[in-house]
Amino acid sequence: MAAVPRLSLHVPEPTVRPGGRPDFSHVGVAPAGEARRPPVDVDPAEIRDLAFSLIRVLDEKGDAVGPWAAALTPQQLRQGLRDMLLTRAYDARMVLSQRQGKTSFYIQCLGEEAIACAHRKALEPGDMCFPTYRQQGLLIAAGWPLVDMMCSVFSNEKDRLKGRQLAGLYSAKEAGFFSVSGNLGTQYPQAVGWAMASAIAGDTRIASAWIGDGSTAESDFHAALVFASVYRPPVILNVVNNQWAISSYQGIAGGESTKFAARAHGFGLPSLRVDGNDYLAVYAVSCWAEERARANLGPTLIEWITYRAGAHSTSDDPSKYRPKDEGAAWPLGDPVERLKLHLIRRGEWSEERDRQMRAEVDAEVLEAAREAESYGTLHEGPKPSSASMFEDVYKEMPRHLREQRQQLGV
Amino acid sequence: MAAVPRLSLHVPEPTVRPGGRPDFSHVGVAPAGEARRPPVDVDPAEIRDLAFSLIRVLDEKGDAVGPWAAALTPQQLRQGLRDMLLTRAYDARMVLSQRQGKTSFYIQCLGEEAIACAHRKALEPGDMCFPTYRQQGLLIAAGWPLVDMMCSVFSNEKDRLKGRQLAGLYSAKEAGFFSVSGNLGTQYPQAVGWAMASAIAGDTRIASAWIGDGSTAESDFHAALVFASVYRPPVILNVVNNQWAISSYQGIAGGESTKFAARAHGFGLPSLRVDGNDYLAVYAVSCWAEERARANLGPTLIEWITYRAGAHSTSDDPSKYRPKDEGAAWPLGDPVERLKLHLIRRGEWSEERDRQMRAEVDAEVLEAAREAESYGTLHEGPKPSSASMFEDVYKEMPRHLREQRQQLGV
Amino acid sequence: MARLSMVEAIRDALDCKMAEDTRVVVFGEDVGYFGGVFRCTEGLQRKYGRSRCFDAPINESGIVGVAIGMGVYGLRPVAEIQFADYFYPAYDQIVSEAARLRYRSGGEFSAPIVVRMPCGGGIYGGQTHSQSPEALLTHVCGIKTVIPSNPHDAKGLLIAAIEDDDPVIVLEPKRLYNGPFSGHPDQPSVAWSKHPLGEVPAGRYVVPLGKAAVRREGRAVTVLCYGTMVHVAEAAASETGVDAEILDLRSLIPLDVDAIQASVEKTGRCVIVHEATLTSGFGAELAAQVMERCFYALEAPILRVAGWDTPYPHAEEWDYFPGPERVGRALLEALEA
Amino acid sequence: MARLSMVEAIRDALDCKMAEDTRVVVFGEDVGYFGGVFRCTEGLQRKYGRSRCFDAPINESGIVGVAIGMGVYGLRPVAEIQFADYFYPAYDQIVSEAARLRYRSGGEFSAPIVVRMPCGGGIYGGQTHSQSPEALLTHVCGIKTVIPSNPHDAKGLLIAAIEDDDPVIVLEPKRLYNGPFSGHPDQPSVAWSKHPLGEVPAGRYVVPLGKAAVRREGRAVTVLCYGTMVHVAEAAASETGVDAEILDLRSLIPLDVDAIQASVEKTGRCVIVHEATLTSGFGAELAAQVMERCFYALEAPILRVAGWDTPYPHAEEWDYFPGPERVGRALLEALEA
Ligand SMILES: Cc1ncc(C[n+]2csc(CCOP(=O)(O)OP(=O)(O)O)c2C)c(N)n1
Ligand SMILES: Cc1ncc(C[n+]2csc(CCOP(=O)(O)OP(=O)(O)O)c2C)c(N)n1
Ligand SMILES: [Mg+2]
Ligand SMILES: [Mg+2]
Repeated sequence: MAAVPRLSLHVPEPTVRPGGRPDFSHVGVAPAGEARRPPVDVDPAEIRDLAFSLIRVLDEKGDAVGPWAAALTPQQLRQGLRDMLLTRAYDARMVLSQRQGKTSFYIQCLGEEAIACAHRKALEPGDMCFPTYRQQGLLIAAGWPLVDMMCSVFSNEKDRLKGRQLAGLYSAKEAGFFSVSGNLGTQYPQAVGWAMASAIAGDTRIASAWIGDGSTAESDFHAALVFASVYRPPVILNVVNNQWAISSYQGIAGGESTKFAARAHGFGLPSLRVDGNDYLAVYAVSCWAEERARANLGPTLIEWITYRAGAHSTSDDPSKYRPKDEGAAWPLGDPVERLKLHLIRRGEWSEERDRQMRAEVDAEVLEAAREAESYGTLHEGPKPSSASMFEDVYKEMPRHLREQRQQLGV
Repeated sequence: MAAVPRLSLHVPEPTVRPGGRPDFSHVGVAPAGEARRPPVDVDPAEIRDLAFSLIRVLDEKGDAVGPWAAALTPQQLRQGLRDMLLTRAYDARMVLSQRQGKTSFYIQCLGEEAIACAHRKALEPGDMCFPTYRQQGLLIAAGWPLVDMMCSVFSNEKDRLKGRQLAGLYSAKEAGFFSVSGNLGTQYPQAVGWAMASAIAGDTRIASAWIGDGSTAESDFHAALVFASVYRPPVILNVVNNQWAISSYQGIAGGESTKFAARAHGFGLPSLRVDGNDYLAVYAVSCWAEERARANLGPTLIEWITYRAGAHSTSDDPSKYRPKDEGAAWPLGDPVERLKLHLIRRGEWSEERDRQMRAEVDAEVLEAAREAESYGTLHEGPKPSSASMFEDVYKEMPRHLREQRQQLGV
Repeated sequence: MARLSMVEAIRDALDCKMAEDTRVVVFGEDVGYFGGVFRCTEGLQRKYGRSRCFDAPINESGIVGVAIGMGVYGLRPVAEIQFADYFYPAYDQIVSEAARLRYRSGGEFSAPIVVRMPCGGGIYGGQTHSQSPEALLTHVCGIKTVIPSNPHDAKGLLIAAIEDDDPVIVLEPKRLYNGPFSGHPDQPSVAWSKHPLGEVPAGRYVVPLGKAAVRREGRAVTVLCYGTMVHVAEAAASETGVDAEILDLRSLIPLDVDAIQASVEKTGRCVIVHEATLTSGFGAELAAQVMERCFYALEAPILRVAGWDTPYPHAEEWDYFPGPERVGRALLEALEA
Repeated sequence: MARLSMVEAIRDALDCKMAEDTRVVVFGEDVGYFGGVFRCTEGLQRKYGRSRCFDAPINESGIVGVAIGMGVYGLRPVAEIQFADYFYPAYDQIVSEAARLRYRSGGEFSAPIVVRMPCGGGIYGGQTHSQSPEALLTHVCGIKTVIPSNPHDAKGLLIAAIEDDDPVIVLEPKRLYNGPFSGHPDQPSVAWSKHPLGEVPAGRYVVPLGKAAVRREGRAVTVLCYGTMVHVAEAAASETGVDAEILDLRSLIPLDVDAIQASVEKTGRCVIVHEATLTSGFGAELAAQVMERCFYALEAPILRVAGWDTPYPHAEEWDYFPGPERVGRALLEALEA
């Protein structure tokens, strides 16, 4: 027998680390308008290619092109721009608040605003999103009050979550926003279960599930896909590929070998890979998946390609593991700037109006922050009562918790 | 807005239930010899079609045809036949022993013998299999002593597992057979980890992981595929699709929407779908995957198509959930009969020699059973000592277990 | 009144709730067409249709995860885990999700789910068909855990669990499915039809969560137990002639501390029995609470009789099982001390 | 001797074992290039190469599952779970596999793995960055569980864990990573460089598994504690002036029952402190064992001070945390009884 060569372990590494030159050739940026738009009742086996292409609507010049160019009114587009700007301003303020010690922690979605903001517009009241901590855009685009969100970030006396949660783990049933878990991936099968329930009940409401690229590695991602493929409930399975999971690049979750969108193929589910920094593409593809779900045609998996432009969280320093200028090299641009360009190109926007809108959203955020701070921040002012700590463990407080509350003397 | 139709839940059902006419059209039986044989260093993206076809070598007439027809010597083929017959005779005896109360439980692999028996021949000494409870053929084809296996089935005084395990949960390190777990799927990431270790150590040994169609639904299947796709260790990922998981047909694991082999595509891994009742196909494909692994080309997933011809276990009565005659309609035949036909067709076998071999293996099993029974059976004769119950929880017995052993007075 | 086996009583509870409440859906591995490997859901799919009783893929995390989603939607899912030994893959969904959802959402969302799982040994099931993981559940705030010892309670507790707005885990001692079990494997098995607690009222009734039952009154020593061990303790008491008071806890969380305290204060002695492994078992919590609440009434150390701290072995089952002999010895020891 | 933080001591232990034993490999989420979110593995990838220290996909079950496979192969994997709060997905691999493998294979296979996980609160981490799941580990036979309270022990226990042939879970109280913590969040934080137990010998040494340490001698009451609570108990003793004997258990399984018994027999009183939720916590097991072993020496009920039976809240952290005030009250109560 010939001498057998020694084995060695393959450990994926990003093409570049701090000090190196950013490289995003693996993103495979296709020209806008190129990817086809199949009918919603297409056989999933027919569109496997769409997991490897990239659906884009907005081209370099800011024109909306190709079959996915959606018929959004100028008013809708301006609202979209405003939602994204508001999300960004809100994030900036909360990051600042964390630095000022008004909360312990914060997670922004800088650079990823288009995905949640545009997706939300494709849903109906009563639909339920099962988001991650980076989908605050869903709430903001739904018009949810900033003050309410901030009260939760500050864990103050008006925090509906009674101070129990870290910043960003909102819960807003009325807005179709399921309580965010700190545990990655768990919400994915829950969303599938919610959608199954809607189907069992003969309802018309659909679910939308959210997960990050890194978290697709979690086993619950598989659990969700198995149940989704077996029972075909009305659920949209969103994967937000922002290239990073804290310090691990997408290759550590399996993104080196293939595209995350392709995960759906092993389950016979249709899957689309989409430019997540393109408000129009996000809206159009979300509507397509929504229509499928609503028509009882079953789940759709969507990989949204984007870039986490900021740190993972306020506890993180990305300069330790990726080049500082990597964001500038990101080939899909900034979702806010791209939508702005489109509006200007359509003659529906101007630098002047843009400045005005930015000033407006800043003022709105500032005012909300002032109000929310008046209800307290993490270490100052009014807080949730200590006694409330014992509530909601169960619907009725059982005896042992009443005893413990008494022991604490509250 | 148009009235939205009400949703409904899709619940997969097999095409037939007791009383109905068996239907296996979904198996997609392709003619033998049709599927192509790519080079082992093929780009996985090039062979996605092989997850949807069916690699077969033995045709209806018993001829070995096509690019996967392996160069097995008549001697090897006769040995293969003998391994399968021995496995079948062993199983039959153990089922009988269970009925006689010599053990509490047994799981046979009737109809699936070719997979484990032929696969084993593609491995080298030192390689490690991480089997399920239905891969006794791996041990038998490795020439492992039947008496040792039986002692474990009978939980007697010579049981190396000291009476601790249910029948079928063997462990035989020397035979490259990892301790079988009663928990489904857990061994899959372990096999990947073992293979990673071999790569880290610069070794040449490879791992072979086993799972059933129903168990691919388990989350650990995903965990294994994620790690396999990221680190590309030398592991063969076997999925034995015997159509059933106790009473649930493969559709309940997601097999209605696509083929299990396609699960690999979401991970960028090569995948083959193979006639598991065709000894020659199993051997050829196992060798292909083994060669890839050994050459550090990484994992291969193989879906073996077969049929669980017997009950799930001695505790099961399949007539409750599938037609009694379903097995007779199984389109891929009986692996033993097919190999026998091939040998006869090659002029290397005869009915007479076949009868003789069957008598021989029956005698071998009987003799082994007599010996094993002389060391005790579950309720009669010598047994493992009660004191041994406290051993092996830890390498050294800690004080609290010594105290408990004393309390038991042993 | 009808005499039912525990399997029939469980099925009856599901049937009763499915009939009166369309929100109740039942699923799990082999639960649909086949009716479950222990037959607890037999006939339900035929009666209520495939979308209310169906087979689930073999993914326990998924089973509990989708149940949570269904509960959030507003249904009342009853999921079966085929054996308690296989619930670990679902542990994260139970602990991090079902148990915490109401709390973390400030009461906005909740998961009114029931997870049924056969538990316990005595059936030669080996280490993966015999476990009693209750202590891994009782440490988790936000869920309730119950365990019946007879058909009457099995039905009443299951109905109470389905109606409860919090997640409830129902552990079903599989050794009791078809009849009570004294812990003497060599004695002929008895059917529930011969036992008074095999009498199961028709229709809806509940055994409230959090209420223990005195199975045998006595003055010499209190035995705290649940599930199969209730019958073993009864056998031990009658075989030793010790005047034991036997409390069947039925519900572990919430726990009936009043009943426990009342009994131990009366007897001054306490023996705790469970089948799960000893260390950090639920018996430890019971011992700690008895100590805290009844310290000055205690005349002897509290004794624990439990499974040894080893995996549940196959052939050595009866050396492992805390049978009437070991329990009887503890009763006598408690009296001597 | 060098003064190291607990993070540095842990890194030093890994470095020391990786240098002397090529079988040792280290991995986990963000563990490779970046060096871990708590920096415990910083520099190891650069020093030992990518195949001995690397990032893992975010799949805790996979992390432990592949570690088991590596251990079976013959390596000595040290896996990091980023927060103990995230170990539940790996629970099945730990409980059903790592813990049972040696037993079920009759000693033929074993999984000599180490799983490190930061645990405990006091850092405003909210319910998913604050948990102390030790009781969910101590109930599982076949694994060992240790928890250091200082850099010296952190290094010595981790080396002992890596050298141990059984699976060992190392819980690392993250509140202690950079300095001891008395439980007074308003007092300025102290660095380990100011603490005698910040002295960490260079090179290999072990703190044996199963040996407690007396952190403070006393005659009035025994305090059983571990991890962060050791420092809280010290603060409580000095603030109340109670002559408490403080035992730092260090290793929960195996447990140093001799040290416990000797101390409680001396003092006649016992207070147990842990940060985990009370019910079915490891304190219950300690209480039960003290009761069983020292019943006739006990002059007062054993008291438990623990986290309340709620998820770990964010803003109410200091109401939740069993700080020196609550511990101090228990010390006084134990004396009064
Ligand atoms: C079960 C679990 N494991 C680990 C973590 C720690 N953690 C929090 S965020 C994160 C990275 C997630 O990355 P990704 O899914 O890509 O989402 P992104 O942060 O990029 O939006 C990790 C590892 C966790 N919260 N839960
Ligand atoms: C974690 C876990 N869940 C459930 C079971 C119960 N169980 C044992 S075998 C089986 C069916 C497995 O089917 P499959 O994977 O197709 O293998 P086959 O029996 O057909 O070989 C089930 C559900 C188990 N052993 N472990
Ligand atoms: Mg990410
Ligand atoms: Mg099967």
